[in-house]
Amino acid sequence: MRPENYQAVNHPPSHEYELNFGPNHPGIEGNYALKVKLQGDIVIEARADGGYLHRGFEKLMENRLWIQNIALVPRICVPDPVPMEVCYSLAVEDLDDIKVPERAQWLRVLQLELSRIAAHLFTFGGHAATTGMYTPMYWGVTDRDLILDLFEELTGGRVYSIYNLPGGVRQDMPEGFLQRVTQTMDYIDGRLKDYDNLFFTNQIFIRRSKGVGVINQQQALEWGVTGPNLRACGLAFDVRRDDSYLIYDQLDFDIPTEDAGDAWARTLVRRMELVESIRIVRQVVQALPDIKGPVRTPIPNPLAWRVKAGDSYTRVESSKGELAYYIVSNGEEKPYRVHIRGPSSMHAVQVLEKLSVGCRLEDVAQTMFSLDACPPEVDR
Amino acid sequence: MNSAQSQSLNVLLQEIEGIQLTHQNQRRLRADISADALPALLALLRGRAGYVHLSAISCVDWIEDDQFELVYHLWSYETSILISAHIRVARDPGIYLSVFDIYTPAAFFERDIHEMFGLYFEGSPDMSKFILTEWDGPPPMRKDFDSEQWVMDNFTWQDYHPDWLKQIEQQGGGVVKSADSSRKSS
Amino acid sequence: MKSTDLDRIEVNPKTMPKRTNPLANVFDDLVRFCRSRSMFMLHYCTGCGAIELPPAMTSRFDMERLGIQPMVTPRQADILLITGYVSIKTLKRVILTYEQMGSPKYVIGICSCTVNGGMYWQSYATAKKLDEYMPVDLYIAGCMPRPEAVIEGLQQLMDKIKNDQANSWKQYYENYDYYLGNQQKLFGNNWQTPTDVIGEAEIYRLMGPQTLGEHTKILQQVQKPMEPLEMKL
Amino acid sequence: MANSILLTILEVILMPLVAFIVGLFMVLMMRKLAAKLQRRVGPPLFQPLYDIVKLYGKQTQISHGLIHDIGIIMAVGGYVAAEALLPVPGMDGIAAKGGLVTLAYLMMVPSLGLALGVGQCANPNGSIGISRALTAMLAYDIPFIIVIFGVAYHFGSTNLVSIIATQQAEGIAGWGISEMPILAIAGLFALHASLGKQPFEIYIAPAEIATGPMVEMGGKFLGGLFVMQTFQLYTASVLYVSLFLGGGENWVTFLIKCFAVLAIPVLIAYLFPRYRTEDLIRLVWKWPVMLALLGVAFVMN
Repeated sequence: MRPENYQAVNHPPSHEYELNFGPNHPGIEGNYALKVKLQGDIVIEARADGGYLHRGFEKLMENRLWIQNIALVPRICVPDPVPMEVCYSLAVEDLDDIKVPERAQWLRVLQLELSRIAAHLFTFGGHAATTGMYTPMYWGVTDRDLILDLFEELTGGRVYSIYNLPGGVRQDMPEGFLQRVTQTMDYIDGRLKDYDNLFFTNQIFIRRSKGVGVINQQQALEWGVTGPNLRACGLAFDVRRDDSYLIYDQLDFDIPTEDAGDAWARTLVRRMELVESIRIVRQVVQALPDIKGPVRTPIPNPLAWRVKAGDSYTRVESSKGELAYYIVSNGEEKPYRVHIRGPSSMHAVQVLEKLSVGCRLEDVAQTMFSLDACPPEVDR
Repeated sequence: MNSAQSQSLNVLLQEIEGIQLTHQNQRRLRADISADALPALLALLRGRAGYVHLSAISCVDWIEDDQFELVYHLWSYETSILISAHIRVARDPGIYLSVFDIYTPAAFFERDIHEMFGLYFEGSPDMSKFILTEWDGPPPMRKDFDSEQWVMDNFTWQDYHPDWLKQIEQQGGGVVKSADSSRKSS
Repeated sequence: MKSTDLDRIEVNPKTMPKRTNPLANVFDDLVRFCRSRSMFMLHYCTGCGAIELPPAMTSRFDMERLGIQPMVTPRQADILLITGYVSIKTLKRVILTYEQMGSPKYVIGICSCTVNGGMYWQSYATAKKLDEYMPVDLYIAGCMPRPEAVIEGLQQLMDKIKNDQANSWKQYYENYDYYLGNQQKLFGNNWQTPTDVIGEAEIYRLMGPQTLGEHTKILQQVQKPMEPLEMKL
Repeated sequence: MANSILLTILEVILMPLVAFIVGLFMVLMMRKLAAKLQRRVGPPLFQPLYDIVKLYGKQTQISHGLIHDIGIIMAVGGYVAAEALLPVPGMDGIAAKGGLVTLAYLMMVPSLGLALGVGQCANPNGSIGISRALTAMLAYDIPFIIVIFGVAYHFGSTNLVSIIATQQAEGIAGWGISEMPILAIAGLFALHASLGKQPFEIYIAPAEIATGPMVEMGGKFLGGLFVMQTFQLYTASVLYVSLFLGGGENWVTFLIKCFAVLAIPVLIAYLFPRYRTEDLIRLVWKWPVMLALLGVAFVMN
């Protein structure tokens, strides 16, 4: 947790003071707060304070129709909304035994992976900005915009697409879309070299981020760390492969891992996942023209749709980690209970509190951004 | 998973008394047990079956049965089967045991359930509020809390009625006002 | 906060001293022009809309070419961007932030949720109408508005500032009783902020007929005078 | 005699004004270069001026006390005084009477003034920021003083006017940079560190301490800091040009040199993150100090 070049100094306790990170602070992702107690430059106690983004989603969803909730779910995680829609749709399909046409599954994977690329570009831009390097942020957000353009063409929405419904996707893709996906992927592939030169091989950045917020594999399993943060500790686990959904078992992709478990490793894992996601997108682009058929299984009249009673726990891999929905239906027009297990709910509260202790004041923001915590998921 | 693993898991789980197992699909296993047996089940799963990952704890308010249902979703990186352990706790005193000593992530979920449902977990390290620190109403996720009524009591709505809309309304058109009954939450 | 004897304050607005400088209007125009061309914004990421601000700020749409820059603390900022629904917990912080900004200050409500609650109208956790709690200069509706819309909205605000129409910050002083009343209704009667709004209104001659009223009386009763900061060595 | 005194007074008034205008364009250049690196358009031509006028035109000024006000005046005043000691083409001001040592002292005044002003704000972020700023000043002042000593030793004078005259007499070969290349490199390091740009931007650090010293500054206080920044850029680059690049023969070459010198740290700044505090001190006390001492050794033999 401490940088290698740190030497402990024993300050008298009168040097303790408190500092608030957030809720409105550039070193905090979104609207979230971290209260830290410092001794000199070293954090000795950290306490997360959430709820600034609380909307009561779980309550709202109990009060709305199954189909109305589709418009609600992407709002739960703003930087990476697509897995939310897909996960909800998968859960409802699981409850109501709806079979999804194959073409719809491929389209979902296409959208999921594009969303992952967008989210990762956003994340390491943010991580760079916490260390004072703003150029990767400007580049990353701009390159992410190209993917949002693809979303807009495919779904009509830039960020919230509301494209996945229980039963499939809303509409087929427009003419020539795959060609433009390939173009964008080629462009981002080419830009990765620039990012490497500017950011991932930047000696000062490596010095800043190595040894910050170290989680070892034992702790990661103990604390319930998931997603890229878990893979940065050396455990190759990915819901896409090990608890496979959609058509991920037909795709060829690797699960990149790193062993160090620090902020640097976490960012590097995201960088490598970007390449894997581009690979998946290319495979989907190649396969999609051969898969014919409808993109949606018709569902009953959505305004009077009663989903079969039962419960379902559905997981997908979002860009932040393991995302899960627990949905209980009692055969009514509205869900009886929806529980959302946001991937960040572990990272942003317990893990962040633990990692911050012993961390330098300079590295608190970096720790949070390297964990890729997404506060709206925590608060729901 | 292979069938041998599944078999050994089934054998292992039979050690718990009164357990009911349902295979929902290849990777989902539902276990219904009594509330008293849950800590033993979790200790068994963590100690001997490699279930190191507590994915989530969900709470469902069955107000008609006057019970809370707690669902512990456990995942093993080795067998790749997700076990959901369902228990029922009486709604009235609303107290249950914390499993924090078995699974660290339980602390967050228990804290969350405590503030949303008012179910207290004995032995959990931190039962203070996290999200609703400035909320003094009842636990909002309980079924008997009517969110919409609370909103109607506390807020007013923007009255947007521009001239062009008035003109349209004079000609017989306009915004179709939905009946209040359809707004009401069930 | 210095304790003010509220009853002694004249309710009628004092007239500004007569301006004798013949160039005063020219200076005013110049300052207004500069205000419109240099806007430091504090974007409080209260909700979803915050995600469309980075694209609007960064290379593709580049707000800086219009003189709009993000700033970090309320003291430095001119515009408060409320980007989306405000939960009640956030609303308290938003009001604190707003009161700490230096006038003239402008508030932009982005997303439908700031107008009327948006799709969270049923939610027990979010405040519905932002302009009940603070004066809003401009709303940018949409869920969420695109970066082009955000920039278009900011340009409209620039025009308003140039034409001396964006004076909502004066309303907060002049109608403080109304805003305070709504805040007290939501947060309880013990609500108070560290900023002495009435005192500021007095100093800057912005007392209106609605500045003082029943709600400020409640505030005066519950208000604890702020103690000077202890300087410890 | 009376004429020359009047002329000097006029120059002393004019030089800070010139510095302010040139400094505004330096700020603009800095922001434009950053924009180009970040693939965007950047601010319009008069943006720095708009910012300053707007900040002074704010109607409520939130002051935290007398020292807060005086601190900002010290910060700007230190640089205004320093401008009168920096000779520009056609105007020497009181440079011949002041000399390098006075200038070095005056350049420290702004940081101290800022420290006083921020101290009264009683904002922890500001206090941390200002302690970092003073730490950074402690770091870069050592190579800076060594460089100044070396240059003064080489030219046998602490008088900037005569240093410039000596350099200009011999053409490019006589410039400080060709006679003392090692010192010039060390000087560039110190210049970059004194500007407080990445990787030496430890005391602004928005993500860590919310812009540090600026955290409680609004209205005219922030305006004062913006004015200070224009002077800071101007002073640093003009001093470097005077010491190593032969000063200005005329205004065209002078401005070209100043802007070119400034472009180097600015271009570096936007490609790097910031150091940790102790890394900064370690770096600045190691390489620039070693280079400067080596340069001095070459100069002295």
